[in-house]
Amino acid sequence: MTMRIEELKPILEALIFTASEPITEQELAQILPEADRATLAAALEALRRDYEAEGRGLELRRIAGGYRICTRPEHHEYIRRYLKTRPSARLSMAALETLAVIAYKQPITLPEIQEIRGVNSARAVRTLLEKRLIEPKGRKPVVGRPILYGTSREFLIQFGLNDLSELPTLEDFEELTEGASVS
Amino acid sequence: MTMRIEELKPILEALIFTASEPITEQELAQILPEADRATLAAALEALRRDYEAEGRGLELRRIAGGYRICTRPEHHEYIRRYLKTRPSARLSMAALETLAVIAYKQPITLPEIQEIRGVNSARAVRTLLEKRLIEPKGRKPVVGRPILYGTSREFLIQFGLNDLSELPTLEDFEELTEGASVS
Amino acid sequence: MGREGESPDRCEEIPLHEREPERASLSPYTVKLDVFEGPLDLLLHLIKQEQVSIYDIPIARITEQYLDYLRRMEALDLTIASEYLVMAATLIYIKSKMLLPAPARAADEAEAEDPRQELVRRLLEYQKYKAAAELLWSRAEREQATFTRGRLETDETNPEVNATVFDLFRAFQRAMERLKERQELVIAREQITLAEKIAELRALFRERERVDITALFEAACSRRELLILFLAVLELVRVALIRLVQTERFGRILALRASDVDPEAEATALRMTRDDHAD
Repeated sequence: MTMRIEELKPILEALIFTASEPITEQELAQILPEADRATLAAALEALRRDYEAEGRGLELRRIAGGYRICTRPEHHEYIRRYLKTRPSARLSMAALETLAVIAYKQPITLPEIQEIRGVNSARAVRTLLEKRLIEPKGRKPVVGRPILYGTSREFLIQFGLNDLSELPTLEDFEELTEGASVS
Repeated sequence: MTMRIEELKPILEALIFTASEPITEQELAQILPEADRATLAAALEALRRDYEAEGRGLELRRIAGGYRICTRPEHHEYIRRYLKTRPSARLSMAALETLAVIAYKQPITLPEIQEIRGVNSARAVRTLLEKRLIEPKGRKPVVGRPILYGTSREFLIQFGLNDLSELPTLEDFEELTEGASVS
Repeated sequence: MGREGESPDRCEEIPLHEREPERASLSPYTVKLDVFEGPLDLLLHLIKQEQVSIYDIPIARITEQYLDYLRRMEALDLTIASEYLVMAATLIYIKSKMLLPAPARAADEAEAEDPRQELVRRLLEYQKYKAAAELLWSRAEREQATFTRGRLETDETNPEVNATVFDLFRAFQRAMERLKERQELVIAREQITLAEKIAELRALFRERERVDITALFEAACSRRELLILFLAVLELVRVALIRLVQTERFGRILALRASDVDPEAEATALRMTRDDHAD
């Protein structure tokens, strides 16, 4: 006998809350072998809708292929008052540009990144590695066997993406920039 | 003009969720000077009642004179199951460092590892063996014939490497530190 | 502008929305190169400022303006990253090619390659990533406004870290650095003898009348050095070269050169140390 949606929902809520990182449907299924996958999916969907209700301070989000409970962005000012934090140091434009090139062209080597950006990008790559936004993905089988870089799970988490397909395509940007530059 | 209960509730929920320790009514009042104390108390009470509703996996508790969001005790079994799944993919700093020494210096004996790290590494080696990240690679032909350790196939899989030659070298690191010129 | 051609650290924390208006309002005479992420970025800025089409760049005019920026940078004594110079050479080359009379141009027009073509391709390509970077910035902005739950007790029982091969490499480097430090310490330790330490202290007291012995002890790098120092101090006391003074129980210990130990000097030393404590 499989678990019902109403039984599953509170358990899923407790598990997602406990996990310190987004927890995937697969992980949840492993923890709950007594639930069948369809019911699990339905319970997750029901839980997500509960969190969408008016007057909640929290939301259930799909990030990096998993589920996570977060505060809603509109309350950030009060939370900052409490945590006494300021918006954390943002990435420099150099780092963001480098990250954009890696996100769209992965896996990509340092020389290839530099070719597109037209400037040395070693420091930006190091910054991104330190922040765990990118990670090595093997080596390219060419002379010197340079390291290939790609985006990490942390990248998805920090940019609130469920997976890479959620990024707009480069063609979308082409339209945008064409409109702007030809004017 | 003071804040209304409906405005306050989500903010209180977000604040209690974010706090790493039980947060007191007084602290909440300090963060929210725009709310009067009576409304604040009423909003907290309303929030507590929301959490008491059927089918929730979380509860709002008064602990140590403050408020805290916790999982409900009845789900503890599932949470234990989850917590048990966690450590397998992760390593402590001691284990990571020991693994690094083994990866770069293999095959290597326990006394040699300890010589490099300067600390007893027996437990870290045991952890790595348990996680199958390292494996015995014969014995060193010296007094006591200590076991030689090396990294395993599992190590390559977990770190996304095809073979050991893909490990970053000092040269790779220097490339990022000093910065190569545009090719 | 750093030698890597990237924004210097101080740009690290300037959010885009604060930088953009600044850039837009810059007159040609106040523009600084370090606002730009590289020569392609600078070229895009010039093209936008001149309101010309990226597909039909008036190369002579843009080249002149580009070189003008570089000259101004030089005038300000700022190093110009090599990438900017390479681009300057490229622009001059394109300009010269376009000035050349094209034989039978009309006939071959369809096939004749526009010397600007490669540059246009690179600019268009770069422009896409620049737009993508701005999108990432706006996404990060939203994410920075959301918070996850505070720590739970279960987190503390699991103080473990995720790791990549770079973490692994760093861990290895850390272990090797510690090893080197320990080896140097061992060498240093073996080099110091009691006789040398005594000679060292004698030299010190030839120069100074008062020495804070507690500070000397605190500066010792190892137990062995501490022991040798202690024995050396005792030896100097034994031969009556120095005298130890302590102003209060468990307070700091001062060593006074013995020849200077008269009641007055001692009183001065004591008073001074009390003042030290008052600080």
